[in-house]
Amino acid sequence: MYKIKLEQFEGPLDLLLFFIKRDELNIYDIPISKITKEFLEYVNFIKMLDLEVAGDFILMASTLMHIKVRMLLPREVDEKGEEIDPRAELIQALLEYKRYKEMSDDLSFMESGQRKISYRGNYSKDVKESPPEFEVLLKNVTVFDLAKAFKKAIENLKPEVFHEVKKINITIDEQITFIMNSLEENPELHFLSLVNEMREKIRIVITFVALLELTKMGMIGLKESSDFNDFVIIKLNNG
Amino acid sequence: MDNIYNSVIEGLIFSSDEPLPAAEIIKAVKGIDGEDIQISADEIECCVDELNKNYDEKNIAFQIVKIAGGYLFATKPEYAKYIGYLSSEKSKRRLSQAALETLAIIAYKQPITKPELESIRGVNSDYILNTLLEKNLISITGRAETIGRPLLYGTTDEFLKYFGLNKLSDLPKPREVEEIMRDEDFIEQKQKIMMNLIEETLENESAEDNNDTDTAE
Amino acid sequence: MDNIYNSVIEGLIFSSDEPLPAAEIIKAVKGIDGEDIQISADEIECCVDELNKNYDEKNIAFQIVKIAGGYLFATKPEYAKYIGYLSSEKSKRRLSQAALETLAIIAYKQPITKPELESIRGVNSDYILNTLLEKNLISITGRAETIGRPLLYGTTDEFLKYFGLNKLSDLPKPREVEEIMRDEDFIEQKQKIMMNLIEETLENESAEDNNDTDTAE
Repeated sequence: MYKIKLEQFEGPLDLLLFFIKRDELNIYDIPISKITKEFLEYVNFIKMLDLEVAGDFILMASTLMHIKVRMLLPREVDEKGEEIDPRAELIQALLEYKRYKEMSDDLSFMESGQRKISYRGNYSKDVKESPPEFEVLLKNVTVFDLAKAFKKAIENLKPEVFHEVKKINITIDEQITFIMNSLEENPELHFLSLVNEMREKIRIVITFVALLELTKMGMIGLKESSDFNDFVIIKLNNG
Repeated sequence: MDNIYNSVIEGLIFSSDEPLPAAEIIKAVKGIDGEDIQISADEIECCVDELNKNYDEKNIAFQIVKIAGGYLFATKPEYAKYIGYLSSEKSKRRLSQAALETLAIIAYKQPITKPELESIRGVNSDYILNTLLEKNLISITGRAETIGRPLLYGTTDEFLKYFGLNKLSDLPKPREVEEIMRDEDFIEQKQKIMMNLIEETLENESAEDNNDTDTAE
Repeated sequence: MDNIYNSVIEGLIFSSDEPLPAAEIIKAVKGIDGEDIQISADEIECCVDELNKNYDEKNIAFQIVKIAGGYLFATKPEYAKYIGYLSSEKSKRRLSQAALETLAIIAYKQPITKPELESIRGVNSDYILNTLLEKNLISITGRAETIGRPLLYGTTDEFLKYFGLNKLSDLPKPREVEEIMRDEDFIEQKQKIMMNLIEETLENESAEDNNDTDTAE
């Protein structure tokens, strides 16, 4: 087996194209058993490295095995009575993918060209005489712009200080249950009293995340407290 | 100094974000073509004068000006009114950006108070709120039960009509927005925000504890 | 259109920090000098060509490029190394293979849903979509009318600017599947396969011939 670097391939189709090119295979007549065998070896190899990436490869491996089995069976026929090659869909997918992979080379080339040019700096220093009359115009905005604006606004809350995040042993779900149970007893809860008993910082954090989840689900509402370091949690009925 | 550096100097000043000091130009030229290239601040000054003479002769709309920090390009003042016309158009657009952001927060968080809104936006929002009220895209829906009983804002039917929505629940779900944002970076940031909030709370608490102890003594 | 507008157009483009569409130039000119001024997009195009010719003759380090549907001043590539030496901007990382591949698919198939994209790429594409949204190279353009009404993605003006394109149709055309079949790689392979087959056949035939001769003798 060839030594293959994991990051070399963008996905299972990319890997198959590599096998096809390397072994000078005819894309219209892929030797399914041979390629499946090699593909599986590769999948076993990456499974050890990166489970998340492996998922897509495992899916393709099962497709290949399925094709392999169908190759052994009598050919199905389409409505015109012609034999269906079990590999047809795969071939189509490979060709389609190859088109765009080639185009990404064009884009890469254009990217290099663009990196050689710069746009003008310090526009802001230009002399401007601007009349100060404003008119709000929400021209051509869609609900998706609205959603995007919301996302951005929330993102702008990023703080500058960084902390290390340690492994979490309690779950948000547990804390959701905890909060809802607490609210059963007392429909208006102060955040600080809720977390009063908690000794580990991480438990408080998870509780806070759980609160946000519940707010998002509309199960609870949050409101200001007279103490600026605290806030009040209210049970809502529409949840 | 070779005359070929005229264009290099021109290009460097053009693309610099800040006024570009002669020392920086010298650094770039020597950095690329070698330390033994002869190029001085005076020569650069000469070269800039020559470039400007050139622009004048050709009636070009911009020139290089020397300000405290170095050289920079500027459009000649006679074109300011045209530029100003477009830039005021642009500030209108910026304003509508602010309006969009405010509207988005109100739509998703309603009913919401002005302090809540401002704490998310990080800026005073009086002007925008008034404009949106005027345009009838939002309205006052009541008062919060909290101290000071601040006004609550929500969106109007006009808002729904404006965005072609039948009802509020037709807005893209926060879950979908969440999905868009669910890159690792964001989750990490979110966790960091929480950590900070909690730490501040804890710090304040322990500070209070200490105070208590102090007075007790 | 009066020739004096050459410099106005030059000044306007020069002071704009984003590609300036001809319509904006017309708006500024009419906004300042009156609606009855005759000025068209074609005339502006001519004027820009003239300006660029001028810059070339004078060996000016920058020129006007037509990008993302507007005009923008940009340096000529030959000064890249000097400018790159000073600016950190250019040391920005290039897009990954995965990002380019995804952009290629979105650019040609837009508007496209995530499932469609993923079925072409054969891999989960959440992370890469987020990165591209972050970089503002793509945006959400609406919702498909299909089941689940998935979000649709398309490229942005920033995408055009990033790749130096004026409009989407300036992208190199994707080759048709039939063309890929005619791809040298594949032709070569096919020929080899044919050759092998022919050779095998010939070998077998001549082997048989020999056998025949043998038996004939």
